[in-house]
Amino acid sequence: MAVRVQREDFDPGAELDRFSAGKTSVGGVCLFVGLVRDYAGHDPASGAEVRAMTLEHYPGMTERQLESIEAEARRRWPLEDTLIIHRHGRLEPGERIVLVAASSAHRDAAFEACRFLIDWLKTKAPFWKVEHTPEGDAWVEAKDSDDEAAKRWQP
Amino acid sequence: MAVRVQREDFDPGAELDRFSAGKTSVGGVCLFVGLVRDYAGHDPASGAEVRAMTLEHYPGMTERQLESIEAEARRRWPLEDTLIIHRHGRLEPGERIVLVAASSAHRDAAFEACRFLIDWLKTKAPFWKVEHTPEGDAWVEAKDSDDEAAKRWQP
Amino acid sequence: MKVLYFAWLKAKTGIGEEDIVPPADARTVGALVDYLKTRSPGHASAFETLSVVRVAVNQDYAGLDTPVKPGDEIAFFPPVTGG
Amino acid sequence: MKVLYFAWLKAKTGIGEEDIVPPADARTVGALVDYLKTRSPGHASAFETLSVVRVAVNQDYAGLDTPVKPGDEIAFFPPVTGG
Repeated sequence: MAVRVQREDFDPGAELDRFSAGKTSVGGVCLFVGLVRDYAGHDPASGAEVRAMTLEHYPGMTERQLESIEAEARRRWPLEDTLIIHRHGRLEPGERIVLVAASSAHRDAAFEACRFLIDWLKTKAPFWKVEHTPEGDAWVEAKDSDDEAAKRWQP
Repeated sequence: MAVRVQREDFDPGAELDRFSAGKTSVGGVCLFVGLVRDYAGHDPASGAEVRAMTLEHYPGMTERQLESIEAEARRRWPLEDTLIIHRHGRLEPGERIVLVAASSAHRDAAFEACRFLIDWLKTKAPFWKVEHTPEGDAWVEAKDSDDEAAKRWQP
Repeated sequence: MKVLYFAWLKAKTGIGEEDIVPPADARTVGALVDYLKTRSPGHASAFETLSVVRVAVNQDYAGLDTPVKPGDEIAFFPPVTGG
Repeated sequence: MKVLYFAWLKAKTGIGEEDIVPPADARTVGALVDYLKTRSPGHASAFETLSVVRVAVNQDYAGLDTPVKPGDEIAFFPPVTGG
């Protein structure tokens, strides 16, 4: 159970190994890694070219929110372990932004919890992206689809 | 897009890196790793102690089935890449058995496809587990819950 | 009272963080916003459309009715876009 | 015709793979199974409960009605338990 908010990159393989190392009751680990795309919006054909983005966050509240999201996942599913890593600062296309992972005796719980972590993070964790495009900088707008995804998890 | 059936272990981190390397249109990668548990059945309290297991498979048909499962996932979701690795032979508790992964521009498709890959693999790929316990060897029986999980994906 | 601004609210106010002493009757987030809007044209512009402004009081999500008091940390920011 | 057995069907028949020449009228999987059961007590035991036996013809899943012919590869095995 851990939350890390950091500027530096992380190593998903090493994190995954740490999850399973020495734990013989874990049946499955589900892991999601989010990456920077090189276009704005949903559609590469219409979206502006993204040369880089900068992620701003609210130090203190961000960690609190991520810890609360993680705790909620562990209340809802029988998990062996959970992990959230989120970067801030300037990132270029192809770079890792976020990792969420959940391990459990059974794959159902691992998948559901992993999905829950990223869905809730996207609507609750105080991060904001500004995209650097040839036309200038633009703050990314929150997506209705993220709100919809998060709603599925309302108690 | 790749399928590997092998006796040797694999490196999830290296596989994950290969997924995203140089691909700036991937927004997310979902990966699931299945591991050997040290107890038989669903419940650690009632299940026999598993000291090891041996995975038998049907060389030729196994690869065919995995390729067909992978192709089906790529028909159903807009995926950037997919990967299935499944081991055979003798494995001890804590060892990796299987890896499935899917990458896409958006997390929805990556999660759904990854779940589909493991659900279909569990009911369609010709692998059989025999568990080595202090009471002797026992062939693992197919689980109704796996059939139920696979049914969700029937067209 | 510490007030923080993030993302485009920081750009519009031109301020990341300010220590203020609001009027004694500003006892809710809503009343505080009414006061903050008077501090500069940038503040007024930042709070022009409240439907796209989120607020946290002492690092927990809050609403316009949430009480505020001296010593609190109040943060204003747009809907989040991390992940 | 090549016949393969996996998992406990292999244990019960005592055979992993056998080349057989079934009777000319064994033109479906079902008819082939009827013949195979006569080959040994182990075969008879392996095919005792057909509801827990799966079959593939030339590495594709098949049923009792699926036609078989000389040169085919027929495999019998329990429901799969990989992953």
